[in-house]
Amino acid sequence: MTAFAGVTISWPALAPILVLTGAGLLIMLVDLVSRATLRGLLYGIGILGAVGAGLTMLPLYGHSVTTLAGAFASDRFSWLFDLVLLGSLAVTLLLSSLRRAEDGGSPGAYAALLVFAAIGGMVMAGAANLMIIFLGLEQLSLALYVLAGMGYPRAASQEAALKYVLLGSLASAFLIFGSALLYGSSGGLSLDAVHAAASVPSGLFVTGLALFVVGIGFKLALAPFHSWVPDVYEGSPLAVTAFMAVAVKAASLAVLARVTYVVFGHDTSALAPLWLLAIISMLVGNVGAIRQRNLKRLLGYSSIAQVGYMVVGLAGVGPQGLSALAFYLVAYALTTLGAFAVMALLADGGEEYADLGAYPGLAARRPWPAAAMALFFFSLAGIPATAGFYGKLLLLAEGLAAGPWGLALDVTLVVGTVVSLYVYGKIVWDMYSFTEPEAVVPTGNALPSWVAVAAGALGTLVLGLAPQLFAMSQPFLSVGPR
Amino acid sequence: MMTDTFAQTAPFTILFLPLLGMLVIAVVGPRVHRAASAAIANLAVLGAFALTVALALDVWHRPPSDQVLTVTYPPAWAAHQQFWAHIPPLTVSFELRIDGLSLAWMLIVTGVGFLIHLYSVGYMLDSRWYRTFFAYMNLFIFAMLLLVMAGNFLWLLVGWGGVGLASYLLIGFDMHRPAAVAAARKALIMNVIGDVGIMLAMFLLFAHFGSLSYKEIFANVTAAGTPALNWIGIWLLLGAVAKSAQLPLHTWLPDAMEGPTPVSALIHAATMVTAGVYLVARAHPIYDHAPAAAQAVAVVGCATAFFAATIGCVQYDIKRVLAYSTMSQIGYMVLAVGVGAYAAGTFHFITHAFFKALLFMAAGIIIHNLGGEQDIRNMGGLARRLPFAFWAFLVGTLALCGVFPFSGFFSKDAILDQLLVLHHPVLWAFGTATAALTAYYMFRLLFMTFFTGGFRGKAQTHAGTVASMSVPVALLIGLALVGGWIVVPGHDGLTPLLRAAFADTGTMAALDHFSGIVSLAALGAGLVGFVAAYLLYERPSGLRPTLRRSLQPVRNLLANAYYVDATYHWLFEVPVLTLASDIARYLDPEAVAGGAAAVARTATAAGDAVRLWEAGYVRRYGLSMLVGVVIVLALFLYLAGGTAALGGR
Amino acid sequence: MLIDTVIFLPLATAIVLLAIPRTAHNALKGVALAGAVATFALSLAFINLGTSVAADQNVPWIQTLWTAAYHVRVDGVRLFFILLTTLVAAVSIWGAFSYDQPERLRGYLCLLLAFETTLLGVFTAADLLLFYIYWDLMLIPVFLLLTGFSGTAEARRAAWSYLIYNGAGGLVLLLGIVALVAHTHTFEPAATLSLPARTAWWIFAAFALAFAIKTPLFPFHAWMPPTYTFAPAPVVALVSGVQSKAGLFGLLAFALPLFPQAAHAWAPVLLILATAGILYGALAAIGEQDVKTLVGFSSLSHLGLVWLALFAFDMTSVPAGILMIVSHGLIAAALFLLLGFIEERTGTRDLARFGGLAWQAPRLAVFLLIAAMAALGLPGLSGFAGEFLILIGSWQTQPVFTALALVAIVLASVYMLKLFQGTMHGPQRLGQAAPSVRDLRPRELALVAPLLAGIVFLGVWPAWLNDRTPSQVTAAAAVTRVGGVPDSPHAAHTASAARKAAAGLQMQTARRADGMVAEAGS
Amino acid sequence: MQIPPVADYLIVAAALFVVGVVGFLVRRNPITMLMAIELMWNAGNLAFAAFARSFGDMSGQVFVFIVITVAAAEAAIALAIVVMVFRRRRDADVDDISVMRG
Repeated sequence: MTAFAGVTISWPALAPILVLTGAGLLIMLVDLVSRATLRGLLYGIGILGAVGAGLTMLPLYGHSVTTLAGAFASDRFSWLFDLVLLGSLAVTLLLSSLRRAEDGGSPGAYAALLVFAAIGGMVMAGAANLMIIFLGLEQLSLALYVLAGMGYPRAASQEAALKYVLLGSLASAFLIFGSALLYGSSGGLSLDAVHAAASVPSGLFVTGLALFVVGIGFKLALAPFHSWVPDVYEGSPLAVTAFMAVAVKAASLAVLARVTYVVFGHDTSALAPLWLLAIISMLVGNVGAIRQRNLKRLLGYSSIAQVGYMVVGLAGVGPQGLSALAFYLVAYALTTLGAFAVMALLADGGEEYADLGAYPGLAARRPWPAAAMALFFFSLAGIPATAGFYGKLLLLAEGLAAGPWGLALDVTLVVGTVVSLYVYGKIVWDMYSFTEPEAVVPTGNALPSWVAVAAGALGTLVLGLAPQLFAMSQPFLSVGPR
Repeated sequence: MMTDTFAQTAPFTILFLPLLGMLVIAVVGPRVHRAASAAIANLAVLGAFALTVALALDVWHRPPSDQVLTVTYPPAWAAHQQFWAHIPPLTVSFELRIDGLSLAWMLIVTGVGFLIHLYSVGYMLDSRWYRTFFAYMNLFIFAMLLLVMAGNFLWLLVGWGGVGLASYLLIGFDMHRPAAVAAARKALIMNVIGDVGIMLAMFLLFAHFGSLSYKEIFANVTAAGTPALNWIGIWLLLGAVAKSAQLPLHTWLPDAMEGPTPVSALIHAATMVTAGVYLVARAHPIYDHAPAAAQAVAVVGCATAFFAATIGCVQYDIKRVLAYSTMSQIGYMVLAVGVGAYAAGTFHFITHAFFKALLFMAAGIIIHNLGGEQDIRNMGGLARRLPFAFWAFLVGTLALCGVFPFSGFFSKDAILDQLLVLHHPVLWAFGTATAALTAYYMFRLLFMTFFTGGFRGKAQTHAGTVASMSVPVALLIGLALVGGWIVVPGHDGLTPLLRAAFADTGTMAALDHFSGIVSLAALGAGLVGFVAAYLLYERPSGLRPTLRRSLQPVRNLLANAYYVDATYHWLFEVPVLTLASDIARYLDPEAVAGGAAAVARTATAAGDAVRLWEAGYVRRYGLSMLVGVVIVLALFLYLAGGTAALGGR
Repeated sequence: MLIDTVIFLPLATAIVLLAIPRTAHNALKGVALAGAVATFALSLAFINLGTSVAADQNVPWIQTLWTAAYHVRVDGVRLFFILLTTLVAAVSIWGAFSYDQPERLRGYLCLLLAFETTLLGVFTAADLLLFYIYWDLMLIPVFLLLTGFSGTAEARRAAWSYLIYNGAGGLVLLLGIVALVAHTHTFEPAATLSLPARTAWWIFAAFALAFAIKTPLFPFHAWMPPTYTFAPAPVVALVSGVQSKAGLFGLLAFALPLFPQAAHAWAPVLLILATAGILYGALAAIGEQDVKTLVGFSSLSHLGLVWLALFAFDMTSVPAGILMIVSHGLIAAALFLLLGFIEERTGTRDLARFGGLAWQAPRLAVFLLIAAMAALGLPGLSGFAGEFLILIGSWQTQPVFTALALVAIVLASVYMLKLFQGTMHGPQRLGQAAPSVRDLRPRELALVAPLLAGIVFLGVWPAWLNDRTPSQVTAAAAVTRVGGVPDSPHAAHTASAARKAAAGLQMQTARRADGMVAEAGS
Repeated sequence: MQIPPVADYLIVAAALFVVGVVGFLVRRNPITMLMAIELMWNAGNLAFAAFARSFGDMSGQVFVFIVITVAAAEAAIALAIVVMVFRRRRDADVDDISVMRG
């Protein structure tokens, strides 16, 4: 706790970001001095950085610290999301280690960008101030714009980058204008100021809020701001897609949760449009996934629906809403990363194994990857004994406590899940049905992928069978009355 | 006391001997010579018969007060544990009731049953399923014994269903003949209708008496009001009607003649089809207090007796004629028990068992020798070819027609007499008229089979009758002759035996009351029938063809059995089957499953819509975003109190 | 503990199988059968403990915003569901030996064993969360068996209707459970007197819908015909013989005791659906030409009878419902296995192409006869015992519906004879298709025999089962029962019996704090 | 001199913003679209500056500076991507860049 130019700085709260920044800089440095031979080292540094940052976060557990003149906080709204970000960063780097030279882009830039993107996400998660939110969001986005194009030998990757940057900037414009109006209506940038203004909502405030929600909704890929997701997910390199699917959502959800709880203490009636967006997302996401033939696109659509589910946790702003959301986020991260890891395992850094036409009969040829994939899909579908099931249970409970909107959200959640039974069941159905043994049997067996797959599967099962392990963090995550 | 332990154990031995026989045949049958299984079956029934005789003597030597035994199995459980059902308040134990009534039936079932078993040994020799046949026969004896020995309505129903099964199996014994299969199905389905009737009666009994046991129900039968008892009686009657082939559920019996002849003799003449009579007699305390139901019973019996006889007059299949005559005779019995002349009904059941079994066996000999020929138009002049069969058939006919001093005379006379004693002149008139018809169709049958010129058929008579077939026939000739003499004017040997069973009924008049008018009327009616048959069939004259022409419509009506079958076909069969196949073919696949499929199609279509919108055009994505912005903005403002708020601050 | 052993022994066996090479068929078969039979043998130990709680294990599990426990129990309600499961599973696994894709035999047996564990879990669960977990897990093995192990395209299509329908039902159930837990904050079926009547009404509706889909109850049976028709015989034997009872178990063990008033409010609707299903199933069966579909519709009719029994709320009909459940489990399993044998031999299920099989396969004919007669309701076999005891009870409270159900009994004789005679009797129509149909092999004989033995045993001595079914069951009826037949001794009997049951319940409640029973007794 | 009230600045900002939106939707050249987006961002800046001025509060103006900085980075990256796409395919019409769809 030192003071700098009259502003008190709590180093422990900033430590994770600093550690990670150090790792990023180190990567760039090593990349300067060494040539491609040391590719593995670069990713290793990143992973170590993530782990180190994670370690520095442990002491922060249970505390809530605000620093930088209240602009940045490390508290219940950031802690778990940061962990998810770090975890997804580590897994992404693991999977990226299979990248080959011909995949384009220098490994150093690639790894460093991933690290900085994660930092951006952590900044978002901790931001208690409109300006910091914007700052973190842009750092995350700018890095991802580039990463999306990092597979540029493939036209799809370039196209993904272009679409992402155009639409992302458009969304940012809404965020900026919305922030401006909120600032105008509340006379300050801190969320507390905005909260004060929320008590007597003026037209200015409401308009600003709407535009702000649009900006965040784009990053969350809530329908109808989701259209970029399928294309960008399909085009980007596999590992980057995995990172997008988890990290971006984690960071944006952190912002959304903080705004919901801090700005709108217990009365979320003003946020009703957000619930409507969630409902549309659950439907569009699941229905859109029905006819997909590309697994990356399919997971894109499914992520749209999954975010819709997670928003249900906020609908009631109940004391347990945050922990419900957090639990489902963790479950979602584990299963999604796991699914991408299985794809990476089969693809083995080469031709991406995203075409669903390649999956029929997989169980007979590669039983264990198929079983793992089935497990992840069952978890996404919310079949019991997986993390996804208990998460859904918590979310449904939150919804039921949230009045008519909550009930509507719950019913939609159930309907969407029924549709998703088909979506995910179809792949399992394919993998386990009789087919002529294909000529090419995916032989990928890389250790990093296996590690990621195993971690995902283990986490999914453990959280599914022993959710109380997670629930131990509930006292910290439960939000008392403001 | 030895006798009591005997009375306790004997019933179960009697009951389970035939079951044991069936099981033994089923298990070891395939491994031993076919004759062995026949022997097992016969011995089982013979043993049951011997024990029954012993038991009967034991019971009838007791004081009347002690002539009704109720034995529960296992005796030890009678107190605390129920053998069948134990769901308070409903408890049903496995109890048997032995009294004059059940003993009478048991004696006939095992006695006549044994004779027919013996007869089958020779008759079925060239059947492929020889062992199976005897197993089924034993199964039937067991079920029938259970039916008449049961001590409560539930076990009665179990036996009731068991005989239904046995009859089903034996009617369809020639399983490759579609006709036999269809006949079997018909018989079982109609019997199930009867079972449902009895079940309904039991529901009501349980509702009003909280029990299904004869003892408890009959003890305080008056506890339930007359209307309730009437309903119970009606539902029981439904069961009786189905089983005893009375109107209107009679159509299965003629078809049942598809079964082998011994089966027709045992099940569809002597024993099973009389179960309805037994049921009414057994439930007499109910009918005694249910006048309407009793009336219905009597009317049904009388109508069946008459109409069946009329149909019998124009049939050409020897076994069908006998079948209709069976229906008619059972009609007599039902009529008797309906008016309360239980002893008379029982008496007629006994004699009928003798002479009808005899007739069927004789017919069996003929069919056997004619290689399966059953149409009397292809017979004739068999008196010389098959003298034994002829004499047997003659005795049976005389007994059936109630000619003095054959057994039928006494029993039929007893019924008609009771009708007058109990003041039912109309029923009596019909009964007597039926006697005329009976004589007519029986002698018509006799003449066409054994006389009327020479043999008209092609089938050659092959190897004569084996001893195992002729011995029982000879025995039955004797029984058909003297069987009725237990009741002769001045001495009633039957009623005392039954008295105890019917102690609680008021209408148990002695059978030794004879009135000349009744007897003469009956004999006269018989004579008329005989003369008619003689003139029409033995004295070829112009009379017959003219009659044929003038009565053609009547003939058609009778030949088609009053079109009852056709009516049922169009009334029930066709609609149900059409509806069923429509459901299975269209409704279920289209409506139920189709509904689900429609939902699936809708979801898929929606999925396509989403894909169509997601066309890859950045600017379209932007547009959709913008639409979203407008919606969200509008909603936010609307919820915040509309545009008014815009001016605020 | 014994109960855990029984639940997880099949799963353990499945895991052991994974260690055996797929080509060692005899080893696979031996181990699988040994495991299944051992499970059955162990489960027999529960019988002696009669109507008292045979086994009860309660391990705290989740204690945060709500409490859930790993709470498994064997009591009178559950006992016979468990025995039925272990018996039918053992028989089905033995029946699966003749599976025609040897290279997949291992997975096939593993999934069957895993399925058994999920079933046992459902029937032992005394905690709603545990119950739901097993309830939904049942989907997976069946879905995979239909998808990957039945070979035919129809079966793979049937997998969809099975998964979507039952999955949807499961989620509705989940919603209901969550709504309940939101009030009670525990997954232990606790007293819900505080529950607003309207909420209870909705929650019961959710429960009932899920259970109606699983049973299935008309008109929620769209998944049933394809599944029963195209799944391999052993799978159908388990699905129709055992899994279809899960819904009825849910009613008996959870829905009825938890929401008696709501159950009463819903009774009219459910009674109408049940009766409609009884008749509809019977008619559809009469019109059906495919033997397996025919039997499927017949179970739709017979299980409708159980719904009638439960919602007649009669002291006699409700316990008789359990008898009917067990009886139908045995009959359906026997019928489907036998039809499976016939299909193996003749390669067809079409009644129009059968005929006269009894000439070549008399033993098969006799076995099929017994099973068909039991389904037909022949007095002396278990089918009759169940039907009769149900109807004699339901007549006392619901005479109209009972009378309609009686019509279905007549119809049953029609379709069961159509099935039996169509296959076994009449002229031999198969001709060249199956020149010589061989009779039952010893294995097939031995594996169907126990089922038939059970059918006969329960037919002549149903009291043996009823004496072991608990007073909770009767009490569940007693508390929810209103009216009855006034001014008749029966009503008196009923009332006293109800009092007795309730009294017994209070004692049990005192013996072990069990909210469910407390609710039932109060 | 007399400073116009905030409302006037807001109206101008909103107008700029709308112009930007329309520009994004009607133009097919990515570079033009980026310019439209810049317009929208700067609309935000204008609003911020106006409010900051009216509140006499610095934080709003800081936000403006940050936005400008980020905008620069944004433009750099976006242009790089456009160039990359342009290099592969001689034209840059976003409507033709729609390989991925569905």
